[in-house]
Amino acid sequence: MSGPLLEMRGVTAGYAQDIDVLREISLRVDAGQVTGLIGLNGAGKSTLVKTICGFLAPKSGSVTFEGNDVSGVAPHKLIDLGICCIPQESSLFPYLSVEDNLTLPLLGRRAKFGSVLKQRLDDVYAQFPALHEKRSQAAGSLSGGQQKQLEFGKAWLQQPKLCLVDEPSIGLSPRISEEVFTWIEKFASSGMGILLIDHNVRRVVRMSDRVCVLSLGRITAEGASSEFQGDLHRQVQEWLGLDF
Amino acid sequence: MAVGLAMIFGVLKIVNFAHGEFFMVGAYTYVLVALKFEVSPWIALPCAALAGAALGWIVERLLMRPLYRGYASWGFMKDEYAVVVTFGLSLLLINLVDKIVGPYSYKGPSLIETSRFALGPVMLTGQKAIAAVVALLIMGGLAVFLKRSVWGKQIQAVAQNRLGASLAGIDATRTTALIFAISGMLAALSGALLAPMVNPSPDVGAFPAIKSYVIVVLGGMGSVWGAMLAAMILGVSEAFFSVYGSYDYRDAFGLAILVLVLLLRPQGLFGEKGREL
Amino acid sequence: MRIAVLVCVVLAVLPLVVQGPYAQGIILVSVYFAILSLAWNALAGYTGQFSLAPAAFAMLGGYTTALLDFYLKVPLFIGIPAAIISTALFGLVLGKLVLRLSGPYLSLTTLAFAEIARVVVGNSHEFTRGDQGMHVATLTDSRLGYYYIFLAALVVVLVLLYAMLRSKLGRFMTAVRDDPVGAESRGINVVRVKMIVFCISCALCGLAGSLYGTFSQLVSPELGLLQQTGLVLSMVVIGGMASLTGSIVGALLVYLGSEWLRSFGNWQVIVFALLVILFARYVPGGLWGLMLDRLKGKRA
Amino acid sequence: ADPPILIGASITQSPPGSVVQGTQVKDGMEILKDMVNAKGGILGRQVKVLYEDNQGIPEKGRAATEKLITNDKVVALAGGHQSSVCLAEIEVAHRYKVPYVNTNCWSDDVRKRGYPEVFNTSPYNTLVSSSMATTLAAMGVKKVVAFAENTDYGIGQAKLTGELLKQKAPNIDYKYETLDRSSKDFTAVMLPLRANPPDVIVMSMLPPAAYIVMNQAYEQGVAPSAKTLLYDGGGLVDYPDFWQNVKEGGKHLLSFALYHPAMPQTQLAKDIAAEYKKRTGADINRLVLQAADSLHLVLEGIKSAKSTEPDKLAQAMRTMKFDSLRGVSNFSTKEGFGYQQWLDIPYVNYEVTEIKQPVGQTVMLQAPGQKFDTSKIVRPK
Amino acid sequence: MSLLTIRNLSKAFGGVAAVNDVSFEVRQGEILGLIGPNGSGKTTVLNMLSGFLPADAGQVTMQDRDITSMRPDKLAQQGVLRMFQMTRVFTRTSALDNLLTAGMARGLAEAEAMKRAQSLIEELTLGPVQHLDAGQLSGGQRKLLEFGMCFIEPPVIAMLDEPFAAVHPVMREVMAKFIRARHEQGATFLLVSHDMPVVVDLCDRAVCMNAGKVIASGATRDVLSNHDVIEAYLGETHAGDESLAYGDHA
Ligand SMILES: Nc1ncnc2c1ncn2[C@@H]1O[C@H](COP(=O)(O)OP(=O)(O)OP(=O)(O)O)[C@@H](O)[C@H]1O
Ligand SMILES: Nc1ncnc2c1ncn2[C@@H]1O[C@H](COP(=O)(O)OP(=O)(O)OP(=O)(O)O)[C@@H](O)[C@H]1O
Ligand SMILES: [Mg+2]
Ligand SMILES: [Mg+2]
Repeated sequence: MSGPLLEMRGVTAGYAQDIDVLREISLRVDAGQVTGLIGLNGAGKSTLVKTICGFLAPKSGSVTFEGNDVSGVAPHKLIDLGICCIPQESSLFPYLSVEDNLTLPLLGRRAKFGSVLKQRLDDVYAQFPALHEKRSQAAGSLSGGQQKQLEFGKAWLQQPKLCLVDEPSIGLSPRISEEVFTWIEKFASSGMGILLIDHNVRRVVRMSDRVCVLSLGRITAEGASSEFQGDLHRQVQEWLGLDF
Repeated sequence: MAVGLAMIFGVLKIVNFAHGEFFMVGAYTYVLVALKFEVSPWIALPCAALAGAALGWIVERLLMRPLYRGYASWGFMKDEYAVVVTFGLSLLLINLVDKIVGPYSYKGPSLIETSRFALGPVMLTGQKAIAAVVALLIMGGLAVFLKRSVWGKQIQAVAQNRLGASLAGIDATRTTALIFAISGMLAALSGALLAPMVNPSPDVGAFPAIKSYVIVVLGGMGSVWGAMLAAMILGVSEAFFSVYGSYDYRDAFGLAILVLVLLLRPQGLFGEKGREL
Repeated sequence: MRIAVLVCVVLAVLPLVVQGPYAQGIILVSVYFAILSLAWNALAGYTGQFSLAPAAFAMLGGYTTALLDFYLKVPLFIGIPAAIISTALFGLVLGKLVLRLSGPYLSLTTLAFAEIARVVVGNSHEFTRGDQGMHVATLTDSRLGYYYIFLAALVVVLVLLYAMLRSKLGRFMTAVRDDPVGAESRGINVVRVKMIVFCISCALCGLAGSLYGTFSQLVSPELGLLQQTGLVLSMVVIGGMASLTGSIVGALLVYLGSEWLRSFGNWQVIVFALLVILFARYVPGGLWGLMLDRLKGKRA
Repeated sequence: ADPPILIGASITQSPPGSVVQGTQVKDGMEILKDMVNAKGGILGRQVKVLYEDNQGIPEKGRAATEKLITNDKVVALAGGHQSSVCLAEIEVAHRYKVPYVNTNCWSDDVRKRGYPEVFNTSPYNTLVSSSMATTLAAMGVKKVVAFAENTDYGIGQAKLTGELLKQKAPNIDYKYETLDRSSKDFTAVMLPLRANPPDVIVMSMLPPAAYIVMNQAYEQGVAPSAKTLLYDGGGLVDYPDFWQNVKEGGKHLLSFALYHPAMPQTQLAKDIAAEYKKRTGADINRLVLQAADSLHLVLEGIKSAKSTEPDKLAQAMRTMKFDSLRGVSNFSTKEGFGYQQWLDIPYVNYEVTEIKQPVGQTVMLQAPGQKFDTSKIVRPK
Repeated sequence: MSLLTIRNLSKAFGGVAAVNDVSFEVRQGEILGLIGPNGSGKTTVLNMLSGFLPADAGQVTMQDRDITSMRPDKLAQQGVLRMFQMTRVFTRTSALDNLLTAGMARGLAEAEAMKRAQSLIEELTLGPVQHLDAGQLSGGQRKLLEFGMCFIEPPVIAMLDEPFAAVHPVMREVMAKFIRARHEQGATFLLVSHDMPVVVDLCDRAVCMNAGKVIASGATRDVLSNHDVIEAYLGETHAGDESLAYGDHA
């Protein structure tokens, strides 16, 4: 495939009129690759995801997906384009059952997903037995980690072209978290583009094809992950402009 | 009526002061369509429903939008905003109808022209019986719609997590408008069904609205079945109380029931209590 | 707060300019609403407890004074404090019942209470003379005298609330509003905070209602109409939630505005309703929010 | 030219009060005012009536009255049509010593305050109750139930009727039920009556609640029935929306009424009726006439005092020879319910026997000044 | 010496035993790790210990006083503080005022609370956002803020539910340092975390739960090398993985 799957060019965005959280961001995600995004707390990573998803309108710059401008597209249309987002905060419906949570995005689009629904649902349940066990319970009653698993299940069912993953490992037990990352790699190798945000720098570097460092709303370093080997600790601190 | 309210309120957690006026608009539409155009009341009934739905839709379009602006970023639902806007709306609708249609009340034509008949100790008119049947059908249909259909689930999803709903590909805005339209429709329908009995006048909505609020709380927010059961309990016990107790204070009696229930079950009869921690 | 003081000062000298009992009377009534707005704002804006019964408590306050005056010939200097105490007690009992509820449950239960209170007062003909209302003695026949009595009450309420908000309680109130569970986990006795604020708010409404009753020499169940509550809410929202100044300014603006709209004659209420809707729709942060934005804009 | 004479009217023009009444009051006053102005006005000045909306809320009435007096400087007030509002307004009128003509506040309390500024051309509860009690006594019934709405009007009238019945016919078993006028379902009250029907049910209720009660009484088979008659004391048939709200249930309604075409009319009253018909297409009723009459009183007072000074005006109204539209005059000065009240306001009793029957064609049971004729009552089958 | 003794604690939700007959103790002045797979009941235990959830059965004593069904605010007054897995801050209040409120709720005078709040803001690098409403903070910033709120007045025991989640490693170290410092001053900690390196680094002892039951407890290393724990929780790759997120740190 030629050209990037997702490309941001010179995007400036923010919540208030006068304060820009993101400044002049340029970033690309290619199909079949994992692009890692790291940065301190409050650097603007989640804001970046929200901008891609259309929750925030960029003040300048453009976001293109498969060559089409998507900067003004409403969030609910993304699923049809093939973009899926696992946000940092919860995207679950606490009073609906686990199964409804999983299938709801697809039910409205039966034409597109109807045939594969059952199969994929079984896949998810096989992957996360806890969800199978609690499939008719309200999603809100799940434990923190189970909820995160559910978010992943949702993404799996959709099998999008691009998946934005904001801090997937939060609250997951080491074993599950390992499995989730394996999944992500599997997704990528099957041709999906992934934007991965996580605080586990070492793992992000290990998994990603490219890594971007976000600091105070700007991309301060970017490159193939091979450039990021070695003494990450020092390097990261340098990029971030911290001296401890 | 209460069920419509249960929707808007349970689902969106928006206090709609103007719900009673949706009721009033429905009742008036029914009466005026039936009387002025001299069509069968069976045609006027859907007209009323339509009017209610349209009104709900418009209200949402024009007035409710700012409520969820910025929900992506921990937007705070401004319930006070909704209260005030719907308060203004309620005033507006009452007075507009008062000025346009006139302050006079009208008795709506009955759906069927059988006169009264006895059913046990109570006399019923055909109208009452029909109204009850239609209402039950609608409520049952609605409950099934909410629980089973995709739309119903989408409605619930939007109510529970707007951000999540958008990400799940649900057009939250359209769904909200839909909720308002349905709830407006229900209120209008109940207005129309009751029009032959309550003789609509511009401020006819106030009392049923308050009753519905009590019912909604009693039944448990957002629970359609709860609302139905609560309506029944309240109706029966109030009637019982006014016959054997004091008629004057039967509303106070209704409150006493409410308080009792809430003391035992703060989430209402059928309300679910979610995990909070 | 500085603006609130300014407003009070302006109100204090206003009678020099605005003469005639009618105009002064209007301002006086808007001061009544300002007190109600402040009381409700403390409860809803700062503590997050969305009561829909402020007008009902004003009515109860008014009736306390009126009943004491009517049956026991209790002088007003006892009758008015008695109204404060009785509404506080009512608030205590109601609060015990409803403050365990949250969000819309609370609103609706207080709404039901308000309606029931009104119906009971209106239906107890033997005792309260029903919807005809009760005649109340008056503090003074001088309009100007009353004007300053109300103004003094407003200042007292304002100072009280200001002090309250500045104190520990004030911080706890906002904490309870933002996240009751979080507040509890930090060691705040949420129920007590709610209770105290609820009682104070009710008592202030009671005071306002009682003063008002003696001013108009009449208390009637209409004091507790839901519409009145709606009016108070509009005032607070239009002024700006969680702002004392906003409440006062909102009350003055809305009430004076609605009087001014009398020139629309027949269409007065409609125009008023439209304005309320438009205002809330386009200035959702309230006047206070608008002003803050302006100030910020200038600084930036 | 001289500035117009200003007269204030605080009436209900928007809910929750009775807009129906407010509209009729305004119509009546406007018609008379226009007629007077067309003839050159009073004392060479035009007359202007300033209306304020009180929404039927006493407090609003109080504020409106105060505005009219102190801001607009009206010379007198007229038009009050709801007792609770009147009671608040007369306080203001009394304080500023401005004449206040009560158009339609029936509560005796308005008179009992004994304010010399307040003139009552309105019917009063004692009149209605005592007439109804007399009728009931004449009918020789045994058991009477009254439906009283939970307002001062309803309960006041029902109580008074009870007291007067005790004097006039102590053997009648009388009780009253208070009904909430905002309620929509009165089945609970009807049920016991079905098991144990009274001879007469007295209605002390106003629309729209009254309509609902009547419909439900009919639906439940309580009244009007062969056994039980319905007797109204609130002038329900006069309301323009009566027949569009009450169908079968209105047939055989006995009615105490303050207007009937058969009553003697002054020429002016006839003119007003014609004009009213022209303007609204409806037949005139008693409230429109009462409203015109109260304005008429003020204007005649000004004429007679040759002044708009409040105290002179009041003095003139109290003492002058005045021809009312309804042929009554002379205020009583007795304290109590009759204070500054036209005591002998004419009334009739009639029975409606057909749906949508014009008042003129109803069965006259008691012509003005005559005795009630029980033999004319037509009972439903 | 035992500070907190938990005996036979149980809690079921609609027939499902989330916590099933759990007993362990937290010793005075230690940092105890509470670990276990997702849904094993850790948060539920914390909810019961901090008074937010009534226990179905069992008993909790603090220095021989029964605190089983004490109200959360009473417990907090006595220095039993907690952090939530899903952050709970006062969203419409500025970050600084959040800390102030927390301080005053513990009975500090305003001036003193202010002083400490400012120094906490400093230490947690929240300076640039201290005047933003807490609802506008990023996920990690909010975690840090809530962390700070527990420490404005030294806790007797702090129960931290996933304090490091969503926090950048640099800040994790700051937090860890902070915990150690308070630990040295005598505070006791009950730490729930899935971040094994930190658990190893900080905790003296650990308790591992699975499906509502305690399956292992003892010295941290022993627990982590326990066969059941590896099977249920860590998974093979993680066994013995003790490096911090940067890798080359240790
Ligand atoms: N709703 C909002 N209004 C104003 N400012 C906001 C809002 N949400 C976030 N911010 C600010 O924007 C900046 C970036 O936040 P963002 O959530 O994107 O950070 P992040 O990189 O995802 O951090 P973390 O790793 O902690 O999740 C922060 O400084 C935050 O205070
Ligand atoms: N309110 C509730 N209603 C129903 N089930 C609940 C409720 N709270 C907890 N549970 C269930 O109890 C179990 C334990 O949940 P808990 O939150 O304590 O797990 P946890 O150990 O904290 O997991 P995690 O590491 O994922 O946060 C879960 O299976 C959960 O679904
Ligand atoms: Mg983030
Ligand atoms: Mg947990």
